[in-house]
Amino acid sequence: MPSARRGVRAASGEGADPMDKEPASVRPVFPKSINFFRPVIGIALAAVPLYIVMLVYYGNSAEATRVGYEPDQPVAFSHALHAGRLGIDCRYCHTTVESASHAAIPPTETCMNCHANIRAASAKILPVRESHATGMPIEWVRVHDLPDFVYFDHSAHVRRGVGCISCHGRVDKMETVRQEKPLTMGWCLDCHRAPEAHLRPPELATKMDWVPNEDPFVLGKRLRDENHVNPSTDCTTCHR
Amino acid sequence: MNGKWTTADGAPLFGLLAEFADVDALIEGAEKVRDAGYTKWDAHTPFPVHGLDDAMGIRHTKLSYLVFAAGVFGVFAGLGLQWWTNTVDYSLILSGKPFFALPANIPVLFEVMVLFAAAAAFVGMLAFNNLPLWYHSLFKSRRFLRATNDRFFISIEARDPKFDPRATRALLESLRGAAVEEVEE
Amino acid sequence: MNERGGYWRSLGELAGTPAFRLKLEREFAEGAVDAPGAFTRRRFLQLMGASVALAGFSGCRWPKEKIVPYAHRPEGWVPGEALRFATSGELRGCARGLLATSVDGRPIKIDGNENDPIGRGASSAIDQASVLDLYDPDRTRTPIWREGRSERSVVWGDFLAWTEDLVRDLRATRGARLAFLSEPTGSECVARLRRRLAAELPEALWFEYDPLSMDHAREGLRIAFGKPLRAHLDLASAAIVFSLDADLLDDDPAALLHARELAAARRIEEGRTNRLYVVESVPCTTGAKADHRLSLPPRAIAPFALAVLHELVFAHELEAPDRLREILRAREASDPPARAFAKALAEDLAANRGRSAIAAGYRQPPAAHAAAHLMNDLLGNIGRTVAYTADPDPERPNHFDAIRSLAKELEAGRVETLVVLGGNPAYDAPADLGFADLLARVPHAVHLSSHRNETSLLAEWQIPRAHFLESWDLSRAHDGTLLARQPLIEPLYGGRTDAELLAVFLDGRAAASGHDLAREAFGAFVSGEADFEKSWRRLLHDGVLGGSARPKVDVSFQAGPTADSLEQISHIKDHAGENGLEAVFLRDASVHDGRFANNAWLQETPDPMTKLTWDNAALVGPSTARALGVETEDVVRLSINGRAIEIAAYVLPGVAAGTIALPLGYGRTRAGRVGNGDGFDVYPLRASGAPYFAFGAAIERTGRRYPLAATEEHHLIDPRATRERERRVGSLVREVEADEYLRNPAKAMHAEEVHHPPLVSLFPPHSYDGHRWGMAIDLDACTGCNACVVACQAENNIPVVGKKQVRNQREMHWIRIDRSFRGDPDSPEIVHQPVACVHCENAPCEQVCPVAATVHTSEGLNAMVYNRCIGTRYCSNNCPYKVRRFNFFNYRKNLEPVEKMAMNPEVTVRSRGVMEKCTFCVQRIEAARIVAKNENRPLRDGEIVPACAASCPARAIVFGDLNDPESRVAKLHGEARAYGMLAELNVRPRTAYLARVRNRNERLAKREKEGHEPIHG
Amino acid sequence: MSRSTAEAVPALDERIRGEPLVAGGETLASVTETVCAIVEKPRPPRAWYVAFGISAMLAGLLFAMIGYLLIEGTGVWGINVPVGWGFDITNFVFWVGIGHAGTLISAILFLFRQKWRTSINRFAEAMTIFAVLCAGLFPAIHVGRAWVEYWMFPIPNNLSMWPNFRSPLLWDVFAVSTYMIVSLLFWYMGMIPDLATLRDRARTRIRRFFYGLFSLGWRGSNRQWHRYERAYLLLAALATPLVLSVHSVVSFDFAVSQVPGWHTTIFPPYFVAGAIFGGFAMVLLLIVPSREWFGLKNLITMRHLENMTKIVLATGSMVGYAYLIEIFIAWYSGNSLERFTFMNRALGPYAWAFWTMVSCNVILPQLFWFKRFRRSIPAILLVAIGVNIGMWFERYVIIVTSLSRDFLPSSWGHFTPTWVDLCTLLGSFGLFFTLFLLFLRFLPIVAIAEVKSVMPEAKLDRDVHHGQGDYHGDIPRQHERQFGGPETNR
Repeated sequence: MPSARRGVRAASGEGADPMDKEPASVRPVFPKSINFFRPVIGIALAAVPLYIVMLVYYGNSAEATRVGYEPDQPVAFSHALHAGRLGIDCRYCHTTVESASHAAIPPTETCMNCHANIRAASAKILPVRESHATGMPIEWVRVHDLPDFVYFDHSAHVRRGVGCISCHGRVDKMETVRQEKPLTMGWCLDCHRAPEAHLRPPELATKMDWVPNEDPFVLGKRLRDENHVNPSTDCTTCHR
Repeated sequence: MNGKWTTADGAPLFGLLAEFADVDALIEGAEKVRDAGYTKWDAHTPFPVHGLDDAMGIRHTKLSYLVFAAGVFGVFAGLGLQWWTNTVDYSLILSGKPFFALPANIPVLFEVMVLFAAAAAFVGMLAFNNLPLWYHSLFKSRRFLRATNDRFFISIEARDPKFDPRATRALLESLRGAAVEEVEE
Repeated sequence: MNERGGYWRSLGELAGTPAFRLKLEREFAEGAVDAPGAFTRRRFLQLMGASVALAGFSGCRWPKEKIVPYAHRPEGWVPGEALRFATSGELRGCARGLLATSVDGRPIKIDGNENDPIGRGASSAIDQASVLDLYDPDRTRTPIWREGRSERSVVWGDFLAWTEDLVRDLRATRGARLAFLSEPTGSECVARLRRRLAAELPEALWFEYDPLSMDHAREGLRIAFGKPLRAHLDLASAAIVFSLDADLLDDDPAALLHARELAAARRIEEGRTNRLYVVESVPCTTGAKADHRLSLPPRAIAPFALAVLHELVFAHELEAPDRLREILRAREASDPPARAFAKALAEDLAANRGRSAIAAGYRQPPAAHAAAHLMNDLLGNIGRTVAYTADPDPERPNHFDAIRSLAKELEAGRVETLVVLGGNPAYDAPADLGFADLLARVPHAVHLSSHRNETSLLAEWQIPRAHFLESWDLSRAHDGTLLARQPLIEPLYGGRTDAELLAVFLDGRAAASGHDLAREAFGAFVSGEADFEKSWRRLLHDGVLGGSARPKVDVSFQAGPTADSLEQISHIKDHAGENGLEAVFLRDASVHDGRFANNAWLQETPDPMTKLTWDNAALVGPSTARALGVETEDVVRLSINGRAIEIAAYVLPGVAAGTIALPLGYGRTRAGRVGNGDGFDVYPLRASGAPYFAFGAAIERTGRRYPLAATEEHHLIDPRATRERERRVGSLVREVEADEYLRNPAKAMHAEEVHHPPLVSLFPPHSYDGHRWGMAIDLDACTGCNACVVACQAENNIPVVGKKQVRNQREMHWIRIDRSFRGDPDSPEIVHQPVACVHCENAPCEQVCPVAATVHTSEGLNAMVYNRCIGTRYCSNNCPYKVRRFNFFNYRKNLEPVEKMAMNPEVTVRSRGVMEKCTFCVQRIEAARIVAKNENRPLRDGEIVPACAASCPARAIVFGDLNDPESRVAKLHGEARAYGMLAELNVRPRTAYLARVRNRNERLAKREKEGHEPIHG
Repeated sequence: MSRSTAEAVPALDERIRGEPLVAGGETLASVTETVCAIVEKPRPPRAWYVAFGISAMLAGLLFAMIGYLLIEGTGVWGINVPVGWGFDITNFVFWVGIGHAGTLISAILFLFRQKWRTSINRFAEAMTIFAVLCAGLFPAIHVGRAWVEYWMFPIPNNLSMWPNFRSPLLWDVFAVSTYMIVSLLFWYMGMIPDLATLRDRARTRIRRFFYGLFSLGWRGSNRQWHRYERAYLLLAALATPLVLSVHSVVSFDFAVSQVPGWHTTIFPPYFVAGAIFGGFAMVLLLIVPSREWFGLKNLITMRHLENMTKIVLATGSMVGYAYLIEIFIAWYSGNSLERFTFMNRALGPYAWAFWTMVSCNVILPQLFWFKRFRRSIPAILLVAIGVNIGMWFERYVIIVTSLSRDFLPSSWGHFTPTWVDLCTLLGSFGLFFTLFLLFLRFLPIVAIAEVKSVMPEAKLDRDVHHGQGDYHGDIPRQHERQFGGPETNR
């Protein structure tokens, strides 16, 4: 019996498939051209996921989302003028920077100390005069905005000789304040792990245009030993 | 390919296709074709037929070496990843354990190894087999539709140096139980 | 008027600008993370940012935040820096000196003031929780005027207008038909005004009522010494302390002082071991600390005092007047254990004349107090361990008489205007007076109250009462020391103090402000105008006027009256009577007399004994429960001569046979959204005649059940588990016998050791050079008072989860107090053990976290990084101590903005899905470190004090650097009593426990050993 | 007694001859026809619609529950402190376990040249894929903050933080995702020739397109078969240790921890045995109805079922042994915590769960000692269902009872599932069966090519004379075909 199933004749004789009676050729599922597209398809398959990954990665990176943030402020206050050309020290206005965690945004009074008589009439400082008169505060827009679960202490950094510019950039050259640095955890860690490059004599911390007259790393190394700067990378240093 | 041969109705010829009904005929046929010294030819079966490889004189694939290499790479990748992230880049004190201890790293290392090797096996198979190849001349043949069902085929391509329409057809028709047809490019 | 509006307005006033409000809002938009909603928003924006970035743009970020500086910054104000001010709170007429911490104008934390004569820097759970009352959103926000059914929110001016004619008439009638009902108060301002009142409106009546009055003690002293006095125990120098149903360590105006001194006098390492005998009906923290504890039904306690006197007089020949000898002759304790106890105790007392201290509890009848002081007199303790000061107000009738006579006045309609200064008489006055109905009939009632409670509803006027953090006042501590009270914040809802309201009835519109009243009052304490300002400033700075304590008075014992009173009690049968159960009315450790019912922190604080939260229950002893067929969570119908209530039962080991204990202060109907409907109101059973004990209580089962939320013994149903628990407790909560320990410390400790293989680790231990933070907890000092629990909650922004969640074991307290019983269930030994994260050096939690959200710092803290946590709960599963707490929900979703003001900005507010636990108050460590670094000096030992340690009255918790051999904590770790709980797991805990010391009297110890087989841990 | 001896004779005879793997005189064409017909039929049997309707509804329920969970927080479950893991991880381990039989059947049986696997491996592999899918779901949703789960993968980020590779949970992440991927490859690769078959038979354009697309232009070329088989063999060789590793790693979640009742060194082998056990039970549960509905009785014969019941019996006994040894060690170790834990399991508040587990996993499978039950469909279904219940409870017992009473009695507790817990569990079954039913409808549910390769037609007549190739097991039958003899049962 099994031998009955041998040979083409027998098989086609089964009539199992009607194909035999039809013309010998069929149209393939895909046209010949598709083979030329294989490389394209291949590349696409590889590239698309890559693109998405990149998109997400850069999308989350501070460079894409934060750096360069430069909102309009309610008062056209120019750091470039005050800190730069007039050379007023940061601490004149940000009084608590050496003693407290916040480098307090100055109260309107501070502005009026000078502007009571300097340019008192200028339209630019109208909102300041108003605030001073009414006691209503000026609502500045926050530029350097750390997440709420991060505890940063200005005094701890300034007292060790970490210059303002290390985190804020050359504010004395900014008409309106702009975020220069990513202020991400990774970025903080870089400095906490190797602070040398950012150390200067503490008394010069606020000096914007200061440049070391020797190799900053050599200096930094020395200052680090002198001022016992051993920044910690423990989580609890910033997260509580 | 070369326009040297054409079919009866003048279309460029892909090659000749011989259909067999069972394994024994196929194997015999394959041995004959092999002995005739053809190189650009192949057999088509609905399932892997054992012994056919010898009958066709197919050399052993290199796939295994590729997979092995991938596996070895996986080992180092897995180990390197763990060592660099947990020991070098950000070492944290966890449960008073050392920053690097092989035992804790073995599971991940193993999984990564398997992952790489397996991926290599699959991708390698496709690559070596020149797949995916959605279009192929043989798909034009109606009979060939049964290559994935219950029929066995031998195809000899026209670009084979020893190919000669008449001689080759003669050879194929001489094989037991073969039904031969031309397949155009 | 819009309530919120009112609330913000006052805030605005407080901070000078709306700046403040904006600041708040940004400060508490905080959280370890945002809930998904916000999260996806951020992600989306960032993704947008990404694609834009790729297109070459940048600068897309989440919405703007504002910085709003003052226009005129207040003097010395530094943004975000904490300021501390001395002030004082008050309870039961005794002020407590406190330090309030304030950030950006918000008081956020209360601590004890070092200068306070009682607290000496420590504080109680109630002190700690008081800051939450300030921000209670249910506080009444405006004066309310009721006319019939209609209520109107009005303004202070309207009330003044209303008083104008009234004050005129009063002047004319010399205050006739005017009555005041006040809570006991130590306020000097009120005292001054009362003197004026007596002079200017002599007809006006003044009543004083406290539902938890301690006047029995006062009366007892009147009997013993002929005049009302205040007794002061000096436990530091007492070798033997004998408490007759007195909770000296928790329920006493001097509790903090007692706890501290008792602990100090027990430092066995310094060879000091006192012995504490407690005879009581219901276990309390003092009973838990006792070296020997005897459960007796209330009625049997006074007679027991006589039994002891009998032993002293007849067995130990103490000199006593003949009449007394007669009364005492036949007064031996009748049942054997009591007799043995009395004999042994008398022996100890006699052996330590002048070095013992005896006190009776305020629930006990005056005679019992007389008896106690008689003992003190006979043993020559007076002047040595017991001292007396004059009563601040000798003339006043005792509270229960006072409320009774007020009721008579009201009944007779002789009162037209009733001014209720605080309190809640409609709820807590004795039931037999039907006070609520009487109050409703008063033509003009004015209630000064922070909440619109049961009483306010019946009054014509309700005036919002100022919180002490909003008030000016001068007030007297328990020992008479003068304490300052100054506001840290403008009254949020324009509240007024007692004195301010009282002044209105004297001067109408001309009434002086609280500030002026306080300064006036202070005038009496300084000589001459010259240095007034100086000493006023000094007072505000120190919070205390040095040397202003009341002088000790010499007393002479009045044999006659004492004999008479003892004669009365000598007729009481000391064995459980035939006439049914005996009910005891308790002050509740959480809600006191009900006044703190709306304080969520206190509601969720487990009771020191029952571990119940959010409820009270009828407490019965195991054997009594068995006899009655009652089980925990059964609802029973409890009736005492005619009046009846339904209440859930709770079986508590150690409650005396035939006794049923009823904590007061629950079942409030008008407490607020937190307090309404929690627990059961037992005031209806309470008669002015028998305020603390009631005979002939009857119980019947209703067959219904009521779910109770206790934080221990969840579902501990099967006996196997019960046995296992009791088997383990010995090694977890170690105890040593004093004499054994003194003979051979190591051996005494080893007794309880669990046997385990040598603790070797595969890896070399991590070396911690620099600091190595650690903690030591002295179980012999801890009283289980819960101060640390609430302090931690306040310091670390720990959320309240509510009864349902507690019942499902989701309570969030970072430090809990495990309570365990040993020995005979009807009179067990009780131990308290505070448990917080022990910061294991080989922390099991750390290695299992897939994202390294909990890791060790270089100083060995087991840090929990909320913003990294993804919430697998694996760490909690793997924590042998189960001290990790998980945010199963967003427990802050429904917080009102005003409640968020209580939060500590130095601690991240955890969001849903995040694990949290004790951090050793890392925020305090970091703050101290930065200060020290800025001053270029090393950290000093004791400079860093976690919230729990700061609050602890017994100084049981010590924190410091284990690497510094000189630090206190290092020394304590070195002591022989120190052991690590579950150290056999080789997790190397950083918290060492110091074993509890039992200084037993051999005679009794022998009996107990024969007597009891241990049960139930 | 007499009956058993009576039937002992054919039984014996049968063991010599070996029952055919493909019955009913199937031919190559008819095999193709049988399998493809299922897919090509315009409409499946009514039973399929009913089943699909129900499972789809349950799947919907699952997603509703997940939504609710993500909005409210994990508090909607019964979990608490101490019992931080409840149904979530129980379900995870359960589904991962189910996910094992698939790859095991395909890979390990393949390496052992167990030809009978060919008709069931496609089922099993599909089951694996869907089970692992369900399994993966639970670790993903059990966390408190699902939206930051990507932190568990070592992706460079501006926090410059990395996952902690010491954590067993992270090992899980790698093990399960690897297993998912490899199983998918294995499954898909096995399907390529069959998809080609479907392509070549397809009548409608859509079918031709999709089957054509996924068969990647397979044309049965022997040069391709050659590499294909090598790759398949390698995948099998890789998948085998992988299967074992995955459940070992899952068991590490517990074995590596501190908790008494978890901290047990025999967990890896014990878990693997349990996984195979539960997995096979599930295969049986799926195959028995399918072969009814789709007329595969000839391809999936009683012999297949019986072999599987034997494996169930064997692994079930291993599991039972593990239970015993655990208890023995707890006693023998003298560790009082361990002792209490096991006393508590057997006699504590969760005793009911423990005894359910024992009776379903250890006692019930003993039925399979008897051929009568091994070959009775109802018995097989009964045991299969029982074992699945039992295996779920095994995980429940291990996780919940151990956690509920660990070191400090003061923090002992109790876990009570909420309605969300229950609906989620139910829903996960819904998801699983929905996917499986779709598979039945649209893909070749039997490995056509592989079945053909074990059919008589696949063999060379001359092999009988010089035994080339690797034909094990069926030689007697081969021999019998050569020299005539009784035809196989028609």
